[in-house]
Amino acid sequence: MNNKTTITIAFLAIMAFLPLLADSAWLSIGITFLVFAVVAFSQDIILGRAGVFNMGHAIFFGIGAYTTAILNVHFGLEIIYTIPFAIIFSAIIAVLLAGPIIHLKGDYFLVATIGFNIIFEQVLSNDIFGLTGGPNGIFGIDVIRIFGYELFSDTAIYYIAFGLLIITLFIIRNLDNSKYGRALYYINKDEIAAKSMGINVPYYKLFAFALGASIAGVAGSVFAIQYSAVSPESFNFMQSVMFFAIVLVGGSASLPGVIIGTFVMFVLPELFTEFKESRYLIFGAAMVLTMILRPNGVWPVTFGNIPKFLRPKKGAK
Amino acid sequence: MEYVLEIKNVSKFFSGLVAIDDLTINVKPGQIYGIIGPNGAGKTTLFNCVTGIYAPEKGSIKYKGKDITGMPPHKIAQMGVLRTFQNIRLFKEMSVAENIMAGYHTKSKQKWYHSIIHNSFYKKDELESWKKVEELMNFFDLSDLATTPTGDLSYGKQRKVEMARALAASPELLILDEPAAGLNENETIELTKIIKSISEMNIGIMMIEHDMDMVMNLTDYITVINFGKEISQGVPSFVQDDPRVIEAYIGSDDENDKEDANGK
Amino acid sequence: MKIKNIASALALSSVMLSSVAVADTVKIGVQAPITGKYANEGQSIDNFVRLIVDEKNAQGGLLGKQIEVVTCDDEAKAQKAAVCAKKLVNAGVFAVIGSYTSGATEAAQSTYFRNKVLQTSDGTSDSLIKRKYWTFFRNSFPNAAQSDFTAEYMVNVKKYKKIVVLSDYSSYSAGLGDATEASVKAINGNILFRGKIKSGVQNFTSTLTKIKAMKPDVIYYSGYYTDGGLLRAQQIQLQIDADFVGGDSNDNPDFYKLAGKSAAGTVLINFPTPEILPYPEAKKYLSAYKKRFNMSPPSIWPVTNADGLRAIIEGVEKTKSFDTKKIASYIRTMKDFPGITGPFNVREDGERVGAKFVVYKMKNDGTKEVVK
Amino acid sequence: METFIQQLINGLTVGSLYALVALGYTMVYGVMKLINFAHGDLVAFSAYVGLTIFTQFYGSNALTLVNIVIVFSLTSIVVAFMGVLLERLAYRPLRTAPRLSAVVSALGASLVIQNGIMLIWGPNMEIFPSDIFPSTTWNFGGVLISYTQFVILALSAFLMVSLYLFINKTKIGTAIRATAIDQDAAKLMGINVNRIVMIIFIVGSMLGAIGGLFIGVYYRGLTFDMGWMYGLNAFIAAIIGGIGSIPGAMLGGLLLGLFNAMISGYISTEWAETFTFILLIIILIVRPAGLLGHNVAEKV
Repeated sequence: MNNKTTITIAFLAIMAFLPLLADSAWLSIGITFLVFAVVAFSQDIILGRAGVFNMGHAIFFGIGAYTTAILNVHFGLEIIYTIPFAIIFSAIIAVLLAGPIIHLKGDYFLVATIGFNIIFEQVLSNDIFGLTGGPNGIFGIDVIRIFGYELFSDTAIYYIAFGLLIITLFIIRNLDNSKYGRALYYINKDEIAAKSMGINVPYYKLFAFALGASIAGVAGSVFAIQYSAVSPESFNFMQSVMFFAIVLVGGSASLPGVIIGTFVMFVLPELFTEFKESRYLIFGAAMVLTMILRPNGVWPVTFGNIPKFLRPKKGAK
Repeated sequence: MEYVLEIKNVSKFFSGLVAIDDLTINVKPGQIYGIIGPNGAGKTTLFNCVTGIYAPEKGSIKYKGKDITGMPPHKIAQMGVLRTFQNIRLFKEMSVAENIMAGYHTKSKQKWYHSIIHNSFYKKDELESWKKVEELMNFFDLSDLATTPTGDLSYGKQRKVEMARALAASPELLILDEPAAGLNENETIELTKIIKSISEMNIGIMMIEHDMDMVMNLTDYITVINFGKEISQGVPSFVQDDPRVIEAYIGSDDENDKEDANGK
Repeated sequence: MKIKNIASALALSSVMLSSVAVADTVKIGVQAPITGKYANEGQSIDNFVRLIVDEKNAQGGLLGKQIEVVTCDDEAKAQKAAVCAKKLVNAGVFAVIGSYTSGATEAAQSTYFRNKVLQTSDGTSDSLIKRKYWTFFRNSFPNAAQSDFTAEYMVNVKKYKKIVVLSDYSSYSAGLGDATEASVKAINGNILFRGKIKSGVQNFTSTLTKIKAMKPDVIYYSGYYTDGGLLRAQQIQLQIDADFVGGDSNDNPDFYKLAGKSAAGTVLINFPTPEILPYPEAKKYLSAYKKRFNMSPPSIWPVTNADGLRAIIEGVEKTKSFDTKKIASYIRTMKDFPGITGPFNVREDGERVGAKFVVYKMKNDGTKEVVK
Repeated sequence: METFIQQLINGLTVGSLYALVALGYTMVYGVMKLINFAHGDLVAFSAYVGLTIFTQFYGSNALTLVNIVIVFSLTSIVVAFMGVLLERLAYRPLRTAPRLSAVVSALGASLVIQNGIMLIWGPNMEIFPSDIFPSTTWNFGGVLISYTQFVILALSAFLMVSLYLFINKTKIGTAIRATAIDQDAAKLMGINVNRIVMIIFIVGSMLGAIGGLFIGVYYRGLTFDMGWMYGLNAFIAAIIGGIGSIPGAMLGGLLLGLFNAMISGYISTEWAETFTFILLIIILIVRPAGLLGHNVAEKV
């Protein structure tokens, strides 16, 4: 069992037993942590793996949440059936938005995605087609029913979010060990070399977008279920900045890195409410300091993920 | 089909300046074709045109009889034209095995959903892929370094990894941009053997090289260019004694200097 | 980190368990923006609640039990409000005062409803009573009441023929703007233009230049003073010859600072401010507040919340029980309960009825006079 | 027609503010290839500093020209110092680090300045006195220009021309341009890159400070998070003009101001920002180097 597996299992074990110890208020912080961790992992596919400077990730999170809210509240669809739509819509929107700009380099891409996020906020606030509910958002989302059981307790929602996290980690593990996942790393590390090895760069970048967005979309659905409400400010540009910073402060494509990042950005503020006034100042300073001391993040990724039979025998060299 | 690569009257300009001017080159399968010339002659620009990084303004490039002029690099690579870079472009943080795996990308048959669900097809394909990597690591004597990040390797080893990576794609045309640059004498001898044995697999090889001993030893045919223009063409012994070539090289810099036009 | 998290979670939950076990106190929650943009309002709500609770405790408490106040900061954010609701329910409160903004109130409503906890809020959004939760009643007056009054003033009193209605995008302001547009149309007034500005962009000249070409009689703005003051200043700078009427959130000293000399002539429609409330309870409580906290409440909203709390206390004492269902239905049947902000009457759906408004006009020297 | 010209004036006024701020972005990007996300917050900071100096030293009495010049100069110096400090602490240690690290550091620095302002001056709106400039307004056949607007337009134009001359006609300007084109080559030519970067931050911050003061004087209301919005618009302006290009930033600022005014005036205030960003994205797709920038071929 390698280091990474140990950390993953230990983390999941702690998270699995948390509801036994925490009361409802802490449970809802726990749910928020799980949901945001999933979103951060999905951003990590786009930013950390494919290396695309995506600063509009809150859009896909928001598309998922609003898809669930709109289909449930306006069209009366059961929550559970809204989730496939959340996945598909998020992926489609991701490809439609990123498609025309996928060839843009670094900073230019980043700026374009900032633009998309601000347009997205405005679309939500302007109550487009009378669907998004304007600045109020949408209230009164139903509870989730699975096989006729109503799952309204926080514990139930916690385990839904926890299940989603496990699925996300499973997908990421599979991705990292596949042709597509490796292609993303190659593109990230050297785009020209990747191209010259026959990798269709825009195609794989869009694949990363579609996959990342659809995971963020499901997380959005769970978010909508948790609060039984959605509103534009949860998906604004500042949220995207947070998801962007989480990945890079924690460490790109690194599981513990993303967990640490999410914990610092979303859970610590709940624990240290007395620093509320100055907490963004402290965050900002921490972001600067982390980058200076550890430019690749607190816990950078390590490579060398190859089958056993290829590993050199110990003492061979 | 006689030629694996046919470059016909190709020209490339950069903001009005001629980088390569009306070049015509034909490469046969299994042939080792040398491109030489002083710094800034446009040799790497020619390679960039062949591999699709640049699109030439004039002329045509055919690979196995098919026109590939202006095609995107990944399509050209998928067809079987692979390359190495003058300033080694490996995925530095990644291991030797993972780097070589990059070359196998076009051969792997995995679909997008195999990155989410691993079924038996995936397992078979993945095993085949890594077997190929293993084979290449053995061929290049890199097995002991399988997990080492390529950034930590010596120059000579890095050059070998880059060639192994290109070979993993089973190319029919291999383009080597100064493969011996920065290598010591022993490494150069080893490299010469390797290139020779690659050409014996009926792979056409095109190479830029400044090490004249190596070029004269290794290549079957040579084109000499200067200021983007062909100044001589022929078998090594002919080119070597061609007065135009000697003239072009007089007053030029040390032969190991970086070619400025090619940049980083 | 993780262990510390669990440990503190454990510690917290055990504190809560033990405090629930003590039976001779009852708990009342305050859900308000203690920090953030509306911190002064939120803190004042908390202050006022504590003032009234301390008074009650000094008199022997509620049905013999001492009242304990539990405050949760929702930062005026819907997401935080949902967490607060759960925290307060867990702390064992039987009633919650707040929150200040409609959005934060609405996000918490269903949690209180499911747990049978009373909630009263000053939020003015019409949607707050849409779901008719029996646990909820409003202690202020809805946008609809203000918009009817405003429409009446503009169309029938001032006889404006060409009315421009502007708002920002916030739920409160856009809601009041829409309601005013509807109220004006309902009494056959003429809306020339209904527009929105983005709060905080500071430059409204393009919108105003466009409006200038329409030659309106009046510009009504339903947003906040931070934008209203600038809107007025830029209106005067562009020499748009129209009256300016502002909704309640324009009534703030900073409006005049921002608009400078241009403020003169501005008309503001608001609930009566605390200083001019004519009721005996108002004199008593506001002087007590001033004495204890050394300042006046920043607006009427902490005061209406105080009335909400007083109504709940009245309900407990009259029904002699902490059964929230009984208290809620008692509050709905009270007739003219003497509130600090005037007679307190709650309709079946939780709406407070009997709204009173005041029309102010700004004078040259920055003071305001009551017109109506 | 009057309305149209009035909209033009409205647009040019706000456009010249954008241009002043955009210059800071474009100069830093030109030399360091870094989006200085904290620049907008420096602009907000300058407005607060200016306000504090105004109220501390002069009360709310009407100000003489000399006093105004002193306040503007003092503020510029303070903000320039902050700019240099920002570069030293947050950017210089990261000059050789991965690109994204510097981006995160810039975002962090932006948070620090923004919330520092909040801690110093409080979360509530601070308000500039309304009588810094006379409230005169000139009427040209129905088109109105206020005294303040005139000062903004005139002084911005003056500053931009001065900067243009500084960059193109002085030795330091030449060194800045050389560093922007190729830092390594500039170093070999004996140019002290650290010094150039410092000059860039001083000049950029000073222009931003003047912009911030104008914002304070013209719009009066200051909020601690206002820098973000001006920064974003100015940054878009820099990209429209071609980031790295100084005349581009000026042109981009003015065009963006005009574009915003025309959209809000003639099409929709509801969707004004959406139109701005659609314009931005179209420019990025069609002409990524902006109107006055030029494309650099990818090197292999």
